[in-house]
Amino acid sequence: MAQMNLLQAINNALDIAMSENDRTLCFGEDVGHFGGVFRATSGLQEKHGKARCFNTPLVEQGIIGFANGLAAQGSVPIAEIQFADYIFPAFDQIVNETAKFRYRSGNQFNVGNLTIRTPYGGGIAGGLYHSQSPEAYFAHTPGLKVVVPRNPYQAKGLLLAAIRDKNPVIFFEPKRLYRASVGEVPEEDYQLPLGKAEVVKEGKDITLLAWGAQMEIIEKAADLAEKSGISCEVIDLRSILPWDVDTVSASVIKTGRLLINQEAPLTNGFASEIAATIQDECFLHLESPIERVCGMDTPYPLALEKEYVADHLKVFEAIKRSVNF
Amino acid sequence: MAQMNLLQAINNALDIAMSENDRTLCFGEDVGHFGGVFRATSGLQEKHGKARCFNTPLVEQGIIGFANGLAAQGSVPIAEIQFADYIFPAFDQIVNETAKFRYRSGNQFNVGNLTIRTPYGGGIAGGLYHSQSPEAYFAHTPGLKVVVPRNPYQAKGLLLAAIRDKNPVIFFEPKRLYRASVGEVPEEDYQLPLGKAEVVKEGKDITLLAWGAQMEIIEKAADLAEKSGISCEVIDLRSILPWDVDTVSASVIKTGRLLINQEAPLTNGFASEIAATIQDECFLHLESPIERVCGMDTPYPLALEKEYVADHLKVFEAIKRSVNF
Amino acid sequence: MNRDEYKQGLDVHTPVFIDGHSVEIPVLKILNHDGTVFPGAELPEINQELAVKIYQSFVFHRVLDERMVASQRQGRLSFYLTALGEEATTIGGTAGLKPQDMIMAQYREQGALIFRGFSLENFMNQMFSNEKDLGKGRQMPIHYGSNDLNYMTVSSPLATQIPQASGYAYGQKLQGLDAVTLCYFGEGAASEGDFHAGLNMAAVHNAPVIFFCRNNGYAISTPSDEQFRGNGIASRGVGYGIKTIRVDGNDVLAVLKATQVARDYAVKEHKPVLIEGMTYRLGAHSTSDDPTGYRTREEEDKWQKNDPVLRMKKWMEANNWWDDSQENELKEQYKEKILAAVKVAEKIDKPPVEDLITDVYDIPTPQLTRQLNELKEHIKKYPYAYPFTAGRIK
Amino acid sequence: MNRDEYKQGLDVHTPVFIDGHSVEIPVLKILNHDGTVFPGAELPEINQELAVKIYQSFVFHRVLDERMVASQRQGRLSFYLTALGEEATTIGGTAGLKPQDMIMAQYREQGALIFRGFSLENFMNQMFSNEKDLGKGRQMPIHYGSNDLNYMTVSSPLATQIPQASGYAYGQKLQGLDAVTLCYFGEGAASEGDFHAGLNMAAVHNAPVIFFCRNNGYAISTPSDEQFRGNGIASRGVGYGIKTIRVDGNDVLAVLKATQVARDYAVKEHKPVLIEGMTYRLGAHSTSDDPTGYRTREEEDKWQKNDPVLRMKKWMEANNWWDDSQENELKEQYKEKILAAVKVAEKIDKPPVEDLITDVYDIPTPQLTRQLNELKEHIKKYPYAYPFTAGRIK
Ligand SMILES: Cc1ncc(C[n+]2csc(CCOP(=O)(O)OP(=O)(O)O)c2C)c(N)n1
Ligand SMILES: Cc1ncc(C[n+]2csc(CCOP(=O)(O)OP(=O)(O)O)c2C)c(N)n1
Ligand SMILES: [Mg+2]
Ligand SMILES: [Mg+2]
Repeated sequence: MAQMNLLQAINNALDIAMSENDRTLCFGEDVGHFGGVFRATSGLQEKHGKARCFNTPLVEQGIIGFANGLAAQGSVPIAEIQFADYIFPAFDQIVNETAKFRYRSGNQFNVGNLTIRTPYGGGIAGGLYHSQSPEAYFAHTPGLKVVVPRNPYQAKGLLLAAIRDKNPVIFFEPKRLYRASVGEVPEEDYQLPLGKAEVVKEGKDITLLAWGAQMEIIEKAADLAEKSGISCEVIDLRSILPWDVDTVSASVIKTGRLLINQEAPLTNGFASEIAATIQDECFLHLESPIERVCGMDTPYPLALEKEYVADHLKVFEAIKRSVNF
Repeated sequence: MAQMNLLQAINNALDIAMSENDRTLCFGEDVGHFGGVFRATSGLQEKHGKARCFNTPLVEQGIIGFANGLAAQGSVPIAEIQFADYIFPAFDQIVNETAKFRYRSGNQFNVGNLTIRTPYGGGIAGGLYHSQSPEAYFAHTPGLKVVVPRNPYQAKGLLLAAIRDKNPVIFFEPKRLYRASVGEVPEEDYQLPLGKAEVVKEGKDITLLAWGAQMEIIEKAADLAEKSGISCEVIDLRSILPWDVDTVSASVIKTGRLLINQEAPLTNGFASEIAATIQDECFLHLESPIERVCGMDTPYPLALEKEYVADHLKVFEAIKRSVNF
Repeated sequence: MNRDEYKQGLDVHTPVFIDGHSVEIPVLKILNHDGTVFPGAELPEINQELAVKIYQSFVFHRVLDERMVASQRQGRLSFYLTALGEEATTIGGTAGLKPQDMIMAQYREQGALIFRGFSLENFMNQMFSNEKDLGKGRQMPIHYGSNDLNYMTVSSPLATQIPQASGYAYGQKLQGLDAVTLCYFGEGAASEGDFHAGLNMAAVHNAPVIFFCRNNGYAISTPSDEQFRGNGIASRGVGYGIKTIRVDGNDVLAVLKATQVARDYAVKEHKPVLIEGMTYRLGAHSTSDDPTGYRTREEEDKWQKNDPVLRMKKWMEANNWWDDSQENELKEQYKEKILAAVKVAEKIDKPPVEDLITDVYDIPTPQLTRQLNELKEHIKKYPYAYPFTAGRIK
Repeated sequence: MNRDEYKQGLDVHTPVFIDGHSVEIPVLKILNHDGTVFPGAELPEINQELAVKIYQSFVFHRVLDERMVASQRQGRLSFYLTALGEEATTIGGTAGLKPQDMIMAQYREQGALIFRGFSLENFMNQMFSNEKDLGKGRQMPIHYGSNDLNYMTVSSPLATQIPQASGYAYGQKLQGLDAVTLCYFGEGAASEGDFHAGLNMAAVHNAPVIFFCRNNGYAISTPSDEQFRGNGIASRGVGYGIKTIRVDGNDVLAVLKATQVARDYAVKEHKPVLIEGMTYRLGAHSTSDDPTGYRTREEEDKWQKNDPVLRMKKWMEANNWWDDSQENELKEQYKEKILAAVKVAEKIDKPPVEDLITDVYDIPTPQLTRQLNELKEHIKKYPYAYPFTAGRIK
């Protein structure tokens, strides 16, 4: 075990992946010598060579197109998009190509080896173009897997699983936790399962569900609620696609209430899918409407970031609303 | 009044818009002399000149980028994307630029004059790349309006409203109805409101909600249900963004049941948003879970299209499930 | 190119603009219209066996295109797309490769598959999207793919294969393979952002990819002068620092030569090459299109006279490698085989209902399995509504 | 270019490749390093008044950059980005325009705004995202915009403004205005698909747009030889059939001349022009960056000696239009003004909470109004948690 921050955990996972398989590559804008603008790929070029860890030209559609080709060829590309806000020029390559590659060829070809890493989310005074949480845009796309870790331990285990998974995975990294989140991480190799949520804390009055950086928000709100005598079950969804309906349903059947906290804007975010599914799965068990505490339906602001975000106080209010319904 | 099919209604709306304002332009791949691969812009170049109705190079990100610039300049661009399946290369221009243009500039600049027209949907043996219904990808994007007409009358009135609206609008045209849907359409100018759903048929046992080409599916299912003694209220959502929560809620409060039918895959489609909102708005009125009858979570198939689609029989079964819950 | 290098351009003190005229682009021609070889021309590596194989591929291609258009007209097939007039770009290009080279095509490159020996059954099963289709009946007709033949499954979104080809080739290089990737695309598709991305990335990362632009003058109804204003597509290669060659795309020997030389260079130098084949789409864009609305008969006639197949035939005849009776016999034979294959393929079952959910992921997710099970229950209730699959559901 | 025209290239019968060396790109230079004009050089239209205005803009730019970096280091400002070393491309380029010309910039073009007279208050209010910011405090520092000055609000996603500029210019042309659009971008951004889209569309649709590439050698840490392998960005203009000129980007008179000539051409011929300004990003990419990790001191020193401001100063002094005492006085004056303005701006309130939902649409939707009302109720419950707005909610 070692103390690592989230960036170090990711760097460590990448290093393990590149060491075990010389067909594994890391690339993206400024990823090479510089080690990425957040330094997630720091040291990898020196250790694994310029051919396997390199800068690309500034063209996201090219990065993912190139990565799709490499994956189809049998290499194991790990492509970085510098900010999740800049993943959209690659949207066609991801949604029309990556996601449909295996299906359209009748499994003659696939890009299952592909992993796309990208820092997402707000809280860093980044304004509308350095703060987005675009997971829902990908969640409507069969063929992709989408994963979001909440801390260094999760990040390493989930990233290694993503790299080795035989399907393309988009791995969203909560950038406001890159250095802020520090924890014990095994130095050796391990994996955490994709498609499985984790019950982080058991409780009985209400289920609180989130993913990535919002986990600390709902944990904080749960603490507040406990002080008011409300017992919260806290779940980290971890995988957005495919998502773990069973774990969430089981919890809601137990608690009778569900609150979903999401950083992205409310409308058609992934919280919508969860609410739609759970109202169906748990209809007779729900004692109050499923609460969605989300970003507002606007671009991510700068000066008024504090007001905008789905913070622990808004979650706490919603918990009370739900319990007192 | 004249008999028009959906294409003629659109062509007529475009002609009216171009005639009333000489800063209105229509362009896209093959849109000029040829009149578009579906012939929606037929005759417009001859009538309004090559400068205002023209072919563009084959580059969707360029078409929308160019259109954004024109709109910011004060022109009124109506850009065509040849198939909605090919809108993704323009995703960044739409989601990061079009949608955020006014907001980010503090209303110093805007692209409110922009309209994007594109044929969407299946049922034409088009397989995974000529059948997609991507409205949900845009519904998560504040700043856009998203509209889907169900027939020629609606198409003309909504398209004229979209062109004149001071916000960017994506106008999805149900291509399987282009020639199949024929109806009476006023030859003169008229508009239908954006953001407003329409109750197409009143009923009392269950609310059936859809948009675009799926309207004929739920109407057919409603007929089947009526024969089994189930009275259906049928609503055309018409606008996906912003959507008319009030009309839908009022109906569900009355009927106690809601079924949403959507052509796109289930997970994180727009039906999810509706279900999530309505379970909250109408919690105490719902007598059964909100049903979503949608495409399967796969790319759109070819040979097995019939099996895949959210047809009237699947809707009918879900109606019975809901009523007998 | 290093920054200091390109900065050492001539200094000028009054404004001098460069433009399309600043670059002269020669056109490689080997075979004259009369079937003779141009004086001084360097022949590609070709012997009688290869020549006959190429020519037979031409004949098969023409018969296949002709028969499938007829089938479409008869309502047996939903869609087809011919490559009439530009067969030399695909057959000649593929003949210049080795079997282990990957081909990533746009959609009008059935010639490449024909040359590589894609079976008639495979063609038919794809077009009739039956359960024997290698692609499991999921894509529209003509979206072929073959892992065995190193021909990447075609995908409709244009130009997406271009940066993919760069990545594929980079992977081949890293593995140290004696293999390149050849990437076909139209002059229309070259307007997409992915073209820019793919060529630049290949140049920067030294990927052994041959970019082959079929410049056939049209993108559906859009003529190339409404597509771009540069000197064709070749002039762009200069901007990427990619070795570039323009060939007469209706001269199969020129195409073959260019591809052979390009392959050599790409493998040895680990660098990309751009080939622009100048040709003409003699037919409609597809069976959904009618070109009389956007171009003249005269223009078509002019190109009709520039037939790549006829040109090669004259050369073959001059070599005594081919004659009319051989040709007629072969045509009849192909025609019969194709007709028979159509009849077989259209009767083969659609894929089983399970194939709705396979290959979305390596293993279906729980959600997909549940959706499939619900669908099967539903089909059992309404078997008449789902005739293709109802009888086969257990 | 018409298809028949470009097909009339030379016929060759053995493979001839073209590449980066096939196009010679002259570099326009007017002012020598010693401040003398090159013999035979054609001066731009410039008089003492314009020269002084340009030079004063230089001085202001340097002081502003220097002061704002200091403010960022002091923790008063979250982010800043200098244009040290490449001021001639933005100030010289803007000086070659008319006020009605639209400028669509990338982000490192504060020089253009300075030249056009964006007020110090406007700069500060934007950087401190207070309620007087024209952009309502929604974007990170340096994302300026001014409707009054025809300077399009900057947006972070790179290259998106390039096809937009083509569209904007096309609209200007259709309206018959005496106006062009000038579009700035970096050599890194030129790798994006939007670059390809924008240049090609401008060429095909004859849009009067001046594309101005600031080739400053780096995109964050990525040197230009890992960005592309062609002969700079100018060599691409040829491929689009766009008139192209390369200038010494540190020679303000050359930049001015090129822009004046380009504007003339664009307005008269309704056609695009591409200018490549060869320069160097002397500072870090931004205050979040430290270039010592990816480039050498020697390289920086070399370019330090090629200072565009110093070069112009020598010319100004030779003309007796400027001297050191003027300069020192001006610098002091600017410094004081800027310090004072920082102090004012940082004390101005954040925008009101209502501005969270305005300008998403022309009129807030019912959903947005509801979300705002809920937020206000919430803030009233927890005023201490939202100190910027709590006090101002009614
Ligand atoms: C991204 C995308 N946009 C639009 C289309 C529709 N489309 C199909 S073929 C075609 C024309 C392609 O022309 P070109 O690349 O010259 O190839 P050719 O048909 O001449 O072989 C168009 C616009 C598409 N398939 N993909
Ligand atoms: C689409 C997109 N991708 C990535 C980024 C992150 N980014 C910001 S600036 C920059 C480098 C730009 O380099 P260049 O265009 O040469 O301009 P310069 O900074 O040299 O002025 C990058 C990669 C971005 N803003 N937008
Ligand atoms: Mg073509
Ligand atoms: Mg740069």
